[in-house]
Amino acid sequence: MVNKIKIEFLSLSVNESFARTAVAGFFSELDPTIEEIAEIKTSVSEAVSNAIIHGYKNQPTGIVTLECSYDEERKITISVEDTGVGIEDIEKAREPLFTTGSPEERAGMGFTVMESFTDHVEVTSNLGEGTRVLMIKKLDAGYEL
Amino acid sequence: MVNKIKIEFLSLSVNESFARTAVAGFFSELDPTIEEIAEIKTSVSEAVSNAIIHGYKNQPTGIVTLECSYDEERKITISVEDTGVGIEDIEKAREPLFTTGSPEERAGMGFTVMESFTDHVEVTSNLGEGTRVLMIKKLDAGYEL
Amino acid sequence: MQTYLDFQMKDDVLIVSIVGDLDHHQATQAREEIDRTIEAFRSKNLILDFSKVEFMDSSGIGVVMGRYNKVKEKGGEILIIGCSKYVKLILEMAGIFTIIGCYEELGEALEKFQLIDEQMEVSGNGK
Amino acid sequence: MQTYLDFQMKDDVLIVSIVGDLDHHQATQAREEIDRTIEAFRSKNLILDFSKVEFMDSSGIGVVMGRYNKVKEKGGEILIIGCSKYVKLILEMAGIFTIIGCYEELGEALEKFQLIDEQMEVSGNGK
Ligand SMILES: Nc1ncnc2c1ncn2[C@@H]1O[C@H](COP(=O)(O)OP(=O)(O)O)[C@@H](O)[C@H]1O
Ligand SMILES: Nc1ncnc2c1ncn2[C@@H]1O[C@H](COP(=O)(O)OP(=O)(O)O)[C@@H](O)[C@H]1O
Repeated sequence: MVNKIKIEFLSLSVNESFARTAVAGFFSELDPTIEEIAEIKTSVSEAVSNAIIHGYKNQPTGIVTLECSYDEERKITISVEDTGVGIEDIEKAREPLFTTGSPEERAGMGFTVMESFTDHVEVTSNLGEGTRVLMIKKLDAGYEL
Repeated sequence: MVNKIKIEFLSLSVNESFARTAVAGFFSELDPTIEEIAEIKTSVSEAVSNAIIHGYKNQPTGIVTLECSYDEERKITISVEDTGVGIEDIEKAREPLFTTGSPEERAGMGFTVMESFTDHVEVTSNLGEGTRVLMIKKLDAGYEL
Repeated sequence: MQTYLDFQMKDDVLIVSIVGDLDHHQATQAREEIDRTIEAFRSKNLILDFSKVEFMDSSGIGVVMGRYNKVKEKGGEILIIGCSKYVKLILEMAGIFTIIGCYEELGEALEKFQLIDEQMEVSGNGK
Repeated sequence: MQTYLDFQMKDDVLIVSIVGDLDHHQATQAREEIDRTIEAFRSKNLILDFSKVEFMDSSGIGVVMGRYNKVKEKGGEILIIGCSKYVKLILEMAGIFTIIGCYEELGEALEKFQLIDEQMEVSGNGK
């Protein structure tokens, strides 16, 4: 683990864009491609929105914990954690188009997006205790090699 | 306190720019002026550099804790904390041009910059325990009033 | 960072340009504002312009689908223009393009609407 | 985000343009690179161009002061150009402008160097 950060913020939807900006700022040292930055920002946005919308049911008093790291091999990890309601059936939750949110608003595609934009998505959750989504992605070697 | 965040990161100098970016991202919701953004970023940069250079003596294993908040009156607070060596004489440390760093590198102007770019700077420190710098700044009302 | 909507009427088509970030936070506001404007202008047809979207996550899918349902209810049509590679990718994941047409330029979308109108007149639905 | 230096020789003046952010992290590298280049080009006079600096904190003061000492040691002169309002403010706090001249444009600084050279020749120091 070459570098790591931990960010805690209130479960306010306005902090979704803060989370994206902060994470992009942290990984910018690795000089990622524009594509990689877009994939990282989108994945963070999905996981953070889920914590706020589903985990804390839009209550603004929850704390979302975001941890990021990268190592010498340009392997990055992003963990998004809430201590909200938790997920009953993780497998089902990860299916494309599955949502417990309002179908007018949520498309049930959050996990699908995270899965396509990162190399690995790990979800751990306990009902009434909260949820943690861990994403791992290997960045392209870049020109500095 | 309308919104708040807490960021913890390793005392690596590369995280100075991350800290600035993250803080600017957090306060961007308040739509600060370009001047205010510059003042905030510079102040954060000074305090974070100090924690890394002086607090942790450039050892990369320390943890810097950055806390930010804003309220309905657009009063923002920024706290930068380390658990490093601490400051012996705070009053002296705050004097312009005073530095214990290498005079080739440090100008002793960090606290002076923080004081001119924010409304209030509070320093608490104990030798061997660490240092906390709290900055308070009231942002201009903005057009949304 | 500031996200806002730009509205424009061309014939009977309401063109909505989304400027900025379209995430969960912004989507709520965008949905309401678009629906209010559809009502106000009594517009049947809708074009969603994504060319000024700087960031979008899956919340954008809901914005598109909700507007699709709304416009279809009133017998109108909806088209999308100006998708970046990423916007396209995310909308594609949800199968949006199997039900909604997607064009590069505003001109193409407007032509398409004209074609639809002409067809309806020919088939006698235009009255 | 990437910070780098741009070097240029004009007559006997080394012009260093700092591009990007000048904080503690970047200053260490900038200091070394500038000093190495001064040695390599055996340049007496130095112009520091801040017009492409996007961010600077008090670490920038050390970069300027250190280069001032280095160049003075060798009997040379140093000038600063292209300061934004914020760069100027920070350098001013440290009293930099009481010892180092500051100009808007490269041309003005080069003219100033020519003047200095001429004065030295007149006073017989130019030999
Ligand atoms: N942090 C979380 N806490 C509780 N439930 C969650 C969380 N994240 C996801 N879920 C559940 O998984 C479902 C699918 O999530 P996702 O694929 O992101 O789609 P969407 O957010 O559009 O519903 C959600 O509707 C919700 O039921
Ligand atoms: N976080 C800290 N931990 C320990 N000492 C500090 C810290 N911050 C500041 N100091 C002390 O205060 C002095 C003045 O700080 P400052 O005005 O920022 O100038 P500079 O960083 O250029 O030395 C430093 O040289 C150092 O001795």
